[in-house]
Amino acid sequence: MIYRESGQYKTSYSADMAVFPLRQDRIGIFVIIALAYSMAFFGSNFMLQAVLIPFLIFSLAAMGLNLMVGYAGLLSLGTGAFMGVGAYACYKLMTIFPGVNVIVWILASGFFSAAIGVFFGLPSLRIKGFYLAVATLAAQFFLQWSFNRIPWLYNYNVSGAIEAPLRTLFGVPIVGPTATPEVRYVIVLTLVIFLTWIASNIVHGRVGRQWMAIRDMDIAAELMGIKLLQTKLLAFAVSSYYCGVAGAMMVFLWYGGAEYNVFNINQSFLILFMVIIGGLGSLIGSFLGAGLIFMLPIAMGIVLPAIFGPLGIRVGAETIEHLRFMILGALIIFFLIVEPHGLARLWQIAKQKLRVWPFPY
Amino acid sequence: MSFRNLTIGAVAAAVVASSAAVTPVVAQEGIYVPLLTYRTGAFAGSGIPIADGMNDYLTMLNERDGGIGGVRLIIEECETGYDTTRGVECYESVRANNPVVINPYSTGITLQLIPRAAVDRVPVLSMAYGLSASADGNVFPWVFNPPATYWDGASVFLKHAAEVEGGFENLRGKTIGLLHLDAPYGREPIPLLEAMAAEYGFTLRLYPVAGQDMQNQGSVWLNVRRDRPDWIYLQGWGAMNPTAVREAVRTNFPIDRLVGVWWAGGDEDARAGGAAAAGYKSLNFHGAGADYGVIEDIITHVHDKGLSRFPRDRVGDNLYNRGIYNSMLVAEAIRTAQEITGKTVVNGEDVRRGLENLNVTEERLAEMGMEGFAAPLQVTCADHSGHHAVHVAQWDGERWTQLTDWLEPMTEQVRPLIEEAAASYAAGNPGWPERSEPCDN
Amino acid sequence: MSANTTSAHSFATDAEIEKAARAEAAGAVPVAATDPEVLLAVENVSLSFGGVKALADVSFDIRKGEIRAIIGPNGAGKTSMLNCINGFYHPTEGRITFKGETRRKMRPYEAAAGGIARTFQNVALFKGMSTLDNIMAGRSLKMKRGFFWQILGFGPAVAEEVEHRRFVEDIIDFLQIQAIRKTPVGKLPYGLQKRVELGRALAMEPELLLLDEPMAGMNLEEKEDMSRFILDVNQHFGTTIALIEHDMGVVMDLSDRVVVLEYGRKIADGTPSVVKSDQKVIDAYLGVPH
Amino acid sequence: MNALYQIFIEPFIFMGEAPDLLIQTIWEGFVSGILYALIALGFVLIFKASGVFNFAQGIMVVFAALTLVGFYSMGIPAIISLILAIGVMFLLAVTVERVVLRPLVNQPDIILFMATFGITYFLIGLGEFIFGGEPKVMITSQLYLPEGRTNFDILGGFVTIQHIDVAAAVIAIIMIAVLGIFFSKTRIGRALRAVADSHKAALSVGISLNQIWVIVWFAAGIVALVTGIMWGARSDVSFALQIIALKALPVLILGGFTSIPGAIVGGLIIGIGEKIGEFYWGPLLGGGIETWLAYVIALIFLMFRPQGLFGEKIIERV
Repeated sequence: MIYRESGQYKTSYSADMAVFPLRQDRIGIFVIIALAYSMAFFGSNFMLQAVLIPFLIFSLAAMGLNLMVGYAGLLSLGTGAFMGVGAYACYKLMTIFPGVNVIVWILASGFFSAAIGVFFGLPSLRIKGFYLAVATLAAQFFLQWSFNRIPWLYNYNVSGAIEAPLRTLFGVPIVGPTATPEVRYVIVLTLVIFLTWIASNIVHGRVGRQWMAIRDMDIAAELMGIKLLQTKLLAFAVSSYYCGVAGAMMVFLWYGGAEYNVFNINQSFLILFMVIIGGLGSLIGSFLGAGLIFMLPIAMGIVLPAIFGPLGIRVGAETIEHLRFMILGALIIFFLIVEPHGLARLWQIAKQKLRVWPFPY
Repeated sequence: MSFRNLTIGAVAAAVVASSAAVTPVVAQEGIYVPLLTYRTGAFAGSGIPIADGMNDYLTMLNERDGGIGGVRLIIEECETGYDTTRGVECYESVRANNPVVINPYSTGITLQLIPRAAVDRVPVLSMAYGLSASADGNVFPWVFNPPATYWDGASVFLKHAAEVEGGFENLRGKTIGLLHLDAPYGREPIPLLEAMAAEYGFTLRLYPVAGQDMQNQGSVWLNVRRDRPDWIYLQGWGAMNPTAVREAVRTNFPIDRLVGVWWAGGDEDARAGGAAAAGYKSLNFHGAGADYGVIEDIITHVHDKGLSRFPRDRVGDNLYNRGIYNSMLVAEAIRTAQEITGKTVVNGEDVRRGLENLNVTEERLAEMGMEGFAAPLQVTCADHSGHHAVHVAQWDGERWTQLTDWLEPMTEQVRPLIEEAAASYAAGNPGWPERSEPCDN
Repeated sequence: MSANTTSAHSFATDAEIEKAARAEAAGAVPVAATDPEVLLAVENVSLSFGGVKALADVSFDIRKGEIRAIIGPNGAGKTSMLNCINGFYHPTEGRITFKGETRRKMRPYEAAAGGIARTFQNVALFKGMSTLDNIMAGRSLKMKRGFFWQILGFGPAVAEEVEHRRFVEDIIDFLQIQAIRKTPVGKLPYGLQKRVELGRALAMEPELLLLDEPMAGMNLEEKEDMSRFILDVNQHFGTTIALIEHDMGVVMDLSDRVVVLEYGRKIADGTPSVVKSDQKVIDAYLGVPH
Repeated sequence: MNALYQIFIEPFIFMGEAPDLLIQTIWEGFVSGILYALIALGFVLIFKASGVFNFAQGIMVVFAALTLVGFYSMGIPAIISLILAIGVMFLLAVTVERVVLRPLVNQPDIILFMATFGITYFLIGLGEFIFGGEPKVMITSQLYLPEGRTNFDILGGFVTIQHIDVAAAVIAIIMIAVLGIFFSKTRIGRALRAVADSHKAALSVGISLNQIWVIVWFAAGIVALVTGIMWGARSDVSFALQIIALKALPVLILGGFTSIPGAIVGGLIIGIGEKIGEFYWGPLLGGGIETWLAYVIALIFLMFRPQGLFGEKIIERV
């Protein structure tokens, strides 16, 4: 009943092109953001550190990959590595120029991964589909190797790992062991909201249309004067930028340190799955997918023993791990078959039903 | 459409479940001892016996003595898959139930937790692994790595090599290879070996093996064939060790000159080489085999009650005993903490003090049915490792047997390097907290 | 067939007459590429894939403002011809002159920028996008604001968006597809898809519009509508049109001049009336063995 | 200058100095190349007939081997376990066809590709769930496969050749020959080729796609099983192998997705190339370049010949 658009007339094209044409949607999004920020005060440390911060960071990475796979139709298996580039770039920047605020560097590190992304995107003019996927595997393995074998990247630490040194904003520690989850959460949240807003501007504008055009029918797009290479490389760049920033945030605002195999191929797959399950070509889907896939093991770790424990069946940590893999695989197939547009589509359907309620059609 | 509704249902359920799940379980009355283990992935081969060993000893304490000081232990495993990322996630999830001590069981994870331990006030017990420099208690008050560090281990290996060669002077001009997992764990001994190479004039060759190529060491061993090293020190883990032993046999490398760090001493590791692997050596700081009082207790109180998941016939495997030894340290630390504080339900800060005053004497070992199983061990505020003696064990084709007697590490060389490294670590992390914790001894 | 023809007559008669007049004036002989009246000239173009010869030494021209039909039996190389014209294929021999400038190799981008738009034999719309977005995509070349304006949610890029939206809405009105503005084109019936595709081409404000079988698989009414749109485009926007069509009736009514291909060769060129009575053409269509 | 020397001169000098090592290296590369080729073969079989790019092939290898060893460890005789394992691969083929391929028929290739990711993860979970995560030892002798090794003392050094590797090579050759005959001579084989050329045509002459799919996936499953045995005999059976199995992808890029000889040649190029590269040039980069060399070779290759060694040029139509 509340969710009605009747009586809301769009009197200008700009109003019609708005991301949230419905007043209810606009209100809704504001409520969500407000709630999100309030979590900083109500959420337990565990909630913030082990659930919300990673969820947001994964959402950002998934969004980045989605721009490429979902919008531009370029399949990439190198997400993990591009995140790594962001992380290591940020590490170098903040250790070389400790004076500059770390948030600047986190945002700047994305440009490095963007550059690398463009480089590995160059073949995308000649090749498509799985060929490109294999090309991105080259990026994955080569970069992962570099993180490990180029000691300059981790300042010659014996351990080969990068640790987050202490950094502050207005005197409050935001990076490093002493930074509290609350502070880091607020920063992550703000950055993610900001970048999401930008992403939505991109995909709703000319660039987004061009990406979808080459995704749906590249030949037609080319004959309409869309330059394929530029457009694809732009997709690579933007996507890698988002992944890079996500990587930098992951290391410095979540883990507090990392070694090269944090950015391994499984990371790439996991994020790809978030995109698939969340919904190809949907920003909100990136969040939903990240939520589902990241929560899954946590949920199972607590739900399954609760169910089977009483029955005397002991559910070991490894069993949960195995089940997680099986469920993940099953979910992917399930979604590809039942709803290729993923959770996002379900979300829309739900909204649609609500819109026309009580009429069932 | 119905299919679609089904989907909506399924997804809704999943989401609800997950959101419900994220409220941490509240620890009930007891001492919460989380174990970060790995029973999956390429390292499961090494991880499973250790996990079971740790579990079984603590369970035995619960079953036999009703816990420690009358307080039951709450044991919870978290699967890390030896993956640093997942390890940190595990740490986050267990931290909510205020654990008294963390056993990361991965040097990579340990390195991530070192900066946090002090902040979260949870001691990290990296038993004979982790950051060697963390043996400096003045810089790392919250991190412990008894009974010996990797640098001690490497020095003992050199001692042994020198002994066989007939004195350190004979090491001059020799080539010594370090075949290591290309991860923080594998790289740990490099600085010490380099220092030693400079001092004793042998050439050090590094043979890194990337995690994903652990079972594909062909090229590495071709390099070994090219360089013809006189000794190889194996700092491997998981599937890397059996493969290494197998390849050594293949390439006709003199097997008794392949010496593994204590983590390369799994029964399965050696068995993989077949009969030809007899003679393979590995460092060790506890006994192998099942004929110890403590293990009899475990069998009666855990296996016989069907509380263990470890195959009965493999009890006494080297890494299973390793797990027992680790749990023994945990238990002793808790017990000491109880003595110091007078509390029965101790917390992380108490156990930190417990670890710092750890003193396992011969008598105590005898009480625990561990005489001959382990050597006495003591930890101090300044020295969180103790740099205790270890011995070289040899694989006779069937089981591990103690080859040498207990060899003291070359502490006089190792210790300065440790303090140096600790200092540089602190320097490398601006804002590294000064030790504020008081010392009880 | 015949039914179509007559019916096409019934609505296009008046157009018919003046066309014929124009055609007379023009004469049916190809003129040199330098003639300012000539928008596009194809000279001795040959195209072959490996052994297969798709086009062999084809020459013809398209004059400003005319409707030029390319006909011929299946596999005569009509589509290949269009592909050459907008730079998707590169002729192995010969040259193509567009607006006075000659180039052997041309990127599709240059063709589009030069003002050549195109629809496809089997619809090549962006299936995942709405009608609106499809046509908006046609404006890509006209939208000049850079990426960094795009990422802002306000300012010139948005203003530009609105301005082009206006233009697109006009096209939508012109093609009478207001109702399906926001529907994903994948869901539309074939006839409408063809219409949207035309709209997308028009959005490029082309000087030369290439239509590849715009009426294939349409029913009578749809054909009539489409024919009307084509004529309107030609007359109101003064767009030059080259179309491939199988429906002879339509071709005869719409086009000023017709070029006939068979097995990649040009066998006839001239006004519909001339071509219709050409023996080679009749043979080609009745399939006389040679 | 010195760098150039190290890159272009030194390795070759060393090759000359220690020919036994060179031969050994090539042999190592040859053997791993054979294994890559076998995995690639599985890809090709499936891609030819169903147009599906089966990412799960690598996992099927491990899964098959794990099933075999798993059954044996349950006390079932080796040969029976082998038969059971084949049975499991058949079940897998049927299930995949029913659960994944049939509902997804006519979907874009990329969707099917991603679906095989799902299969991959599901199989990993299932395999470890049933048989446990720890690496297992392949039952080589029980399957009457040769063990041990022979040292040839030649060229002032020696070359070690493991009997199992020789066996692997032989079996691989036999299997390829069998497949070749199967494709060209048998009715089903021809049907498969028909399907590969055009699904519609195949349907029109009354070939059931579903059956064909089951058959090819089953065939790929058997190839996987054989590969798994060979591989497991060289190093333990565990899902750690999956990363190495991914190397079959660059092999495909070189060989083309539809060409069996392509898979073989590609496999050997990648196998030998990466071993030589690692051994002679790896040290210049600090070693470990094996992990990516194959992919980079493929990437460079793509720039010049996107359709692969044996694929023919693709003409785009509108």
